[in-house]
Amino acid sequence: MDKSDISFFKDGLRLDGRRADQLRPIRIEVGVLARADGSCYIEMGGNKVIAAVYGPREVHPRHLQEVTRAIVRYRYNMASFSVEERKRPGPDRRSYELSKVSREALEPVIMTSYFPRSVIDVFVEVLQADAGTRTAGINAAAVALADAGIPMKSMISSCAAGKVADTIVLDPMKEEDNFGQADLPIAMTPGGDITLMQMDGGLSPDEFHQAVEMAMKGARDIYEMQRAALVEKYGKIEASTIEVNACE
Amino acid sequence: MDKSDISFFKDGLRLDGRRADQLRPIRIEVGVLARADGSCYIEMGGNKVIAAVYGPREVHPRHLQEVTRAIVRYRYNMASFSVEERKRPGPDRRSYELSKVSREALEPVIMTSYFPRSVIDVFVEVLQADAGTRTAGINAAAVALADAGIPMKSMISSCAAGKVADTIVLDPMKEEDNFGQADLPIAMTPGGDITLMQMDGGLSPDEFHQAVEMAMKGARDIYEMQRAALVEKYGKIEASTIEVNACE
Amino acid sequence: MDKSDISFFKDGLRLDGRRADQLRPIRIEVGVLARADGSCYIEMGGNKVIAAVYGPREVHPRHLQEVTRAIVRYRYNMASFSVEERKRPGPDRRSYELSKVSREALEPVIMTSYFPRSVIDVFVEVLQADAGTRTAGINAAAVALADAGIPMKSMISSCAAGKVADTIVLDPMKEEDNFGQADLPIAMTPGGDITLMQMDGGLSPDEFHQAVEMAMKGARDIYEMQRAALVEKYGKIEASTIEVNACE
Amino acid sequence: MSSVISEIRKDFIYNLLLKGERVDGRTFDQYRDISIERDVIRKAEGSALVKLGSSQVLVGIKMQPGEPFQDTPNRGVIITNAELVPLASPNFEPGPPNEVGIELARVVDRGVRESKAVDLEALCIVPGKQVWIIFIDVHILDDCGNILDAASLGAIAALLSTKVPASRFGLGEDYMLPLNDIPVATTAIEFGDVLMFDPGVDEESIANTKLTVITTAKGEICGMQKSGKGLLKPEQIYRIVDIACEKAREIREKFLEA
Amino acid sequence: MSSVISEIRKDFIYNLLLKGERVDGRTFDQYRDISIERDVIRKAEGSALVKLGSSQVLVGIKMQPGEPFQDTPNRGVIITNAELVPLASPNFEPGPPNEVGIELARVVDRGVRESKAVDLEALCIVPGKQVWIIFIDVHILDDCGNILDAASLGAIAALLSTKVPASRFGLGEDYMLPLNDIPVATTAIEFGDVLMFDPGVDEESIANTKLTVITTAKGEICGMQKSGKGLLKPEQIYRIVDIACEKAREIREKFLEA
Amino acid sequence: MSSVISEIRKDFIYNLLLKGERVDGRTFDQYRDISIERDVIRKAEGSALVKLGSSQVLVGIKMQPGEPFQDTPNRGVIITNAELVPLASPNFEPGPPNEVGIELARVVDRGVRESKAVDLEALCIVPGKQVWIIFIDVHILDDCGNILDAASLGAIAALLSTKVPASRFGLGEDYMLPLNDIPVATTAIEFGDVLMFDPGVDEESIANTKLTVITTAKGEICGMQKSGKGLLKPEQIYRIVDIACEKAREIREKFLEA
Repeated sequence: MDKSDISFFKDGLRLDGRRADQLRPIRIEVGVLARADGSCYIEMGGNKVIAAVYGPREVHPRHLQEVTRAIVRYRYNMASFSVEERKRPGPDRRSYELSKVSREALEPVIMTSYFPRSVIDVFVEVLQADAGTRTAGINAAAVALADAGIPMKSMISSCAAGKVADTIVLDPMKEEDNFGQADLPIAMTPGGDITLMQMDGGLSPDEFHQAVEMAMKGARDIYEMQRAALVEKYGKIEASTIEVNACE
Repeated sequence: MDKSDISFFKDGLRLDGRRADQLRPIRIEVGVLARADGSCYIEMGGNKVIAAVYGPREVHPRHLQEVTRAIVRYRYNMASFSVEERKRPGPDRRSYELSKVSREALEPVIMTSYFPRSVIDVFVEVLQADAGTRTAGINAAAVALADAGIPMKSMISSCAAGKVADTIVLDPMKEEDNFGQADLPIAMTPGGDITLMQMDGGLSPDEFHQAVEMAMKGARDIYEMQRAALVEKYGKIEASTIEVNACE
Repeated sequence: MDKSDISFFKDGLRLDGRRADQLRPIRIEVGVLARADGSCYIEMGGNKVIAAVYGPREVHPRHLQEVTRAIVRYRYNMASFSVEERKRPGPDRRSYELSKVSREALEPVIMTSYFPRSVIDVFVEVLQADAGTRTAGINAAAVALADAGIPMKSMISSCAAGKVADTIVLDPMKEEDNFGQADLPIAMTPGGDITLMQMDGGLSPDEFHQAVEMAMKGARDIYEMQRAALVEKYGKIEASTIEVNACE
Repeated sequence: MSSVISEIRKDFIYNLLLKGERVDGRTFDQYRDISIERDVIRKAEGSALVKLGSSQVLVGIKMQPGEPFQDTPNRGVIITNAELVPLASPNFEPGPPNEVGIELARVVDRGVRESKAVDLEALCIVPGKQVWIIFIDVHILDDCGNILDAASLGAIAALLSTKVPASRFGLGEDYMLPLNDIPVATTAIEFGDVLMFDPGVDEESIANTKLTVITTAKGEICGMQKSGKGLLKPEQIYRIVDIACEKAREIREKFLEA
Repeated sequence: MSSVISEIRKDFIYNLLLKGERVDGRTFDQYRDISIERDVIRKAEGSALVKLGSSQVLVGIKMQPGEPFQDTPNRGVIITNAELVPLASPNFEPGPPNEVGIELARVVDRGVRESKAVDLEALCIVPGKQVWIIFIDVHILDDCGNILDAASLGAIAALLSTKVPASRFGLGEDYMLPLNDIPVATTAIEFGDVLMFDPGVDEESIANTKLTVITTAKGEICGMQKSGKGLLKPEQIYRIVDIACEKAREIREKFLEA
Repeated sequence: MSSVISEIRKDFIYNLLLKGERVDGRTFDQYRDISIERDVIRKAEGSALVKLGSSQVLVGIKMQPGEPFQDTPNRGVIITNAELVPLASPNFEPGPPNEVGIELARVVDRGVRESKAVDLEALCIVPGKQVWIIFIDVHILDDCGNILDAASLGAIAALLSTKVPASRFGLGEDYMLPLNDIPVATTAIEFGDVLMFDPGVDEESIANTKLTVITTAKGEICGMQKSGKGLLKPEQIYRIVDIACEKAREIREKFLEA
């Protein structure tokens, strides 16, 4: 299939009927796993992602310990059956990179100095993939951290913008991602500080500004949903405590 | 080759002339290796298997140590040239499983509490394979443990039963294993406590009973041969000490 | 291509115009890397090799520590693009063997007892290969050790002899190595003690003597160039100190 | 530390057991609540999410054409893999499957294979050249005990919902994977001479011995696996087999033949 | 120990920074001296040795015919690999690439790929069967900071000198690999609200956040990567992008289009 | 602990040596008893169990058709592998071959290859397409010293008993693998200026330097390997070569040409 064969818009709407600046349907469930200290299941469009947090707990192997703070580990993993063509189990180069940037998207808000010599483990499993698994994973992981009671300076919300048919669009789905002109995933605090920023494709500086603003708008909307999901589990009062925790 | 092409019995006897409840010829030699703390070579039909025991000795890496008992490790390994089509060196999934169940077949009788913080290593090399390598390996390993002077509550003896042409048979050989209807390897103490039990194929509950009884009968006969081999090396008096050690 | 298709000599000279007992052009540069404690770049004919030394430094993992001396590690590695057909990154069996014999070529002269519980790391990268990378690597590594200030009983110099068209030749190049009759790399102290000796091919005992003598002559010439390179960096006085260090 | 906790826990469970009780109030041969949701992963050819009490296991089936094994040129291939991802338990670690994961995958595989549930000969495309390869991927999500039974249930439930993706590979129209049998695995542990079915994670941690029995719809035993460093008397084995056959029948009728 | 040193070093660099200075006297947006030497490895199809201050990176290109990916049957394949060999830094360890090496390779790859510098369709030999595979191998020799920019420079410089080895594989005469663009990566770190371009190894070690921007000859952004466990304000990002475009233009004109 | 023992042992061996004696009463150039049993593994194409004193090494040969290397399209392929399984010595560990195992396999391989014992061109089946691949698998069973000589002996003895399994692959009738030479490896250690052949495990552990010389039936040297972190004077090397040639002749006549 070739880019030119695809028309991404029909009557001003996208292939799945969305406007250019519209998110896919999102569903967030808090505390879905019994063994983990915190967990969250998220659906963003066709993506189905689950995140678990363990910790703070002892570090193995020992030499990874930090004397003054907790280390954070993040493992992004795709189930073999999550994609059209079966993926071989185990990490590949892409998942190593995504694990790194996702960890670095969350670390700025985790109060790691409260837990010297410990580790906070974040495990993200992609059960079904449909473009945007890294942003879905970060959104779920941030909620799972809150669910685990890990003190955070703020929530983190993540969303991508893209460019298809010379138009900047929010939250690209698979077809737009595969045959589009650019992809720009970000993560940020509710206050608008950027903690994840990646881009590939081709954007003029103006388009870049536009895409960043659109992605930030999307992330702000996702933040409200994350908050609502936590409120649903913990009730208004407790959730506001989390929020106090979670806002500088 | 297809099951239907094979006739497993001729004049009531099996392809190699055995009766249904007859073991293949067995040869057991104790103390065949100079470096190991204990060792045993066994031939069961076409199987040629050697087992060595090292320990109790220090555990590396340290974090595997148990404070109150010795850990037991068991490594089942096939030589590349032990089978018709050359096997790639190194462990595969089958050998990991066989190592686990074989270790668990021996651990119940090893007095591990005598040796806290230590390891008892059992290494089994299959030099030639002809169906029944796991049972041959366990038989050799149990004798090698005794040869190494490891205190044991009892000996362990292992044997399989199978089903071919709707008949339950003892100690299946290669052709019976490849084209038979079921395979059921067990290991047990002389007192009849089962420490290994696996099965695949298809057995009615009645056939299952019959197969277990037949395999236990085979294991009892093997026990006599293990004992005789130890007596041959250590003489009657010493061997009875081993036996005292080796019988609850 | 077949041996018989090649004529290795023309008018008494080799394919690249050398006499039988002549080295390829050699260039040695000391201290070419900023991060390493010592380093050396060498060109021997078409070979381009760089060596770095780190240490003495702490040993990780700890259990490799020796109480009475420093351990020496040597890693010979070929860049993927250093050979005609791209080499897969990472060590192969050949590089493990060469790392071992190269380390053992240098260890006899390193004063490891000065640095108990430490490690001296020698890293050799082959950037372009043209027969003789192991000898080039050892030559560079020995200079890098001196550049790092590691106390040595003496310098080590390394050179190969070979047999092509029934003639013993010095320092074989690629074509001579690929289609020749024997290859004999050595390393030695200026005093003539052999620390590396390998051979493959076919040599009569007489030819073997002749080849060893020729390789030793080559190594002696290389020693002068190593010395000159160190003098060029450290000046005459300092270099003589190194030399005092470097001569028993 | 963990061994102290486990000693206390062990005493607690043992004392209950003397009174004929289990930690969650079940009878000794009672299973926890079972729920099976099929077709949960659109990208897979078949899938099932199994909940066994709080244990959660997701199984996905992928199929693709490939080469047969040399010694079975006319038969499809089944490859079963299990990921004990660290999300599912504090005891699981990242990395390639360890012996526990390998054993689990191999016992799940044994059930499917030995029951002849899948007609492998029907999966031959070009004899000796091309056959269907079925990947059964077991993804443990939450290990609250007895994940082997849950994974086995998930495997057969996912196979029951599997559509052969023939059209994707230009091999005609898609069709449901035909199945010949419905194997069910049933696991019991032995502790203090008592046999307990469908052990929870605490019960598992104190038991020395576990026995899994896989039975077919026809009432045959098609697979068994003893694990753990303990021993079982033959009568205990026979008793587990009897109860396993019965339990498997209930589970099969209630959840799989529906 | 190393963290004590790094605290002192951090203070020192921070105090300089308050005075508007950098450790080596550069201005905040000034690059260190750049030198690019091409065709240094005769055995490679293309190569370049880049020096960025004391940092040294060698990139070699190898090409060989091979199979295309199934979903792009008419396009050549680019495979980018980076070896952070332990020769280059006390912080690098032997072994397969870790996440830092993988990220570096993937960002270098992103620049080449997303700029469409290489016309992959021109690298098709037999549609669906045989295409050229380009291996971009990055070999870090001396890590004195900002090896990512150096590696990206090296990759494009090496590609610019690459001769397709057609004759070696009986595929006609050798020819220069045609390139359509010249992407340049530019990296800045953030520390104490100050942005510093082309960070040295000390500056890198104290910074929490790094942003790499890759721009094409046409002035488009074709790749970005934030790394490090810090955050950036949108205005900081916009400012880095502006300067990056300018710096990249200078580097491109001065070193690559020559 | 082990280094204390080895110091005492070292002194003991050294004191004996001053008196011109070895721990087991042998002369300095005397080999331990050698026994070679061929065809011990029915499933292998060839095999040999070598005992050198208490050291035991089993070598098996497997053959199968496969693709030739690109640069030698008309020649068979030899692949030599050694497993230093932990059964054989407290010093061996499970896992992939370490540098000691790799060196051993490569030196065994060198003897077979460089002596041209196997006529590789006779192993071509279809030029450029299909050749015989010979796997020489060395399985160390008991390491009581000098396993390299034992493994080399085992390799050539197993090759001497190898039947090419042509019929199994539909390539005509089986036939004995033709051999052109019988290389023999001979190893000496240096300790306190004394050279000792066929070192036992204790002698090996105290020696700094070891030299292996492989010679052919024609009296040529076809392979050498110095190992260990010591040095040798040229005269010592010449002397080892002389004795090695003689020892190899004895071993060849007595055990291999029989």
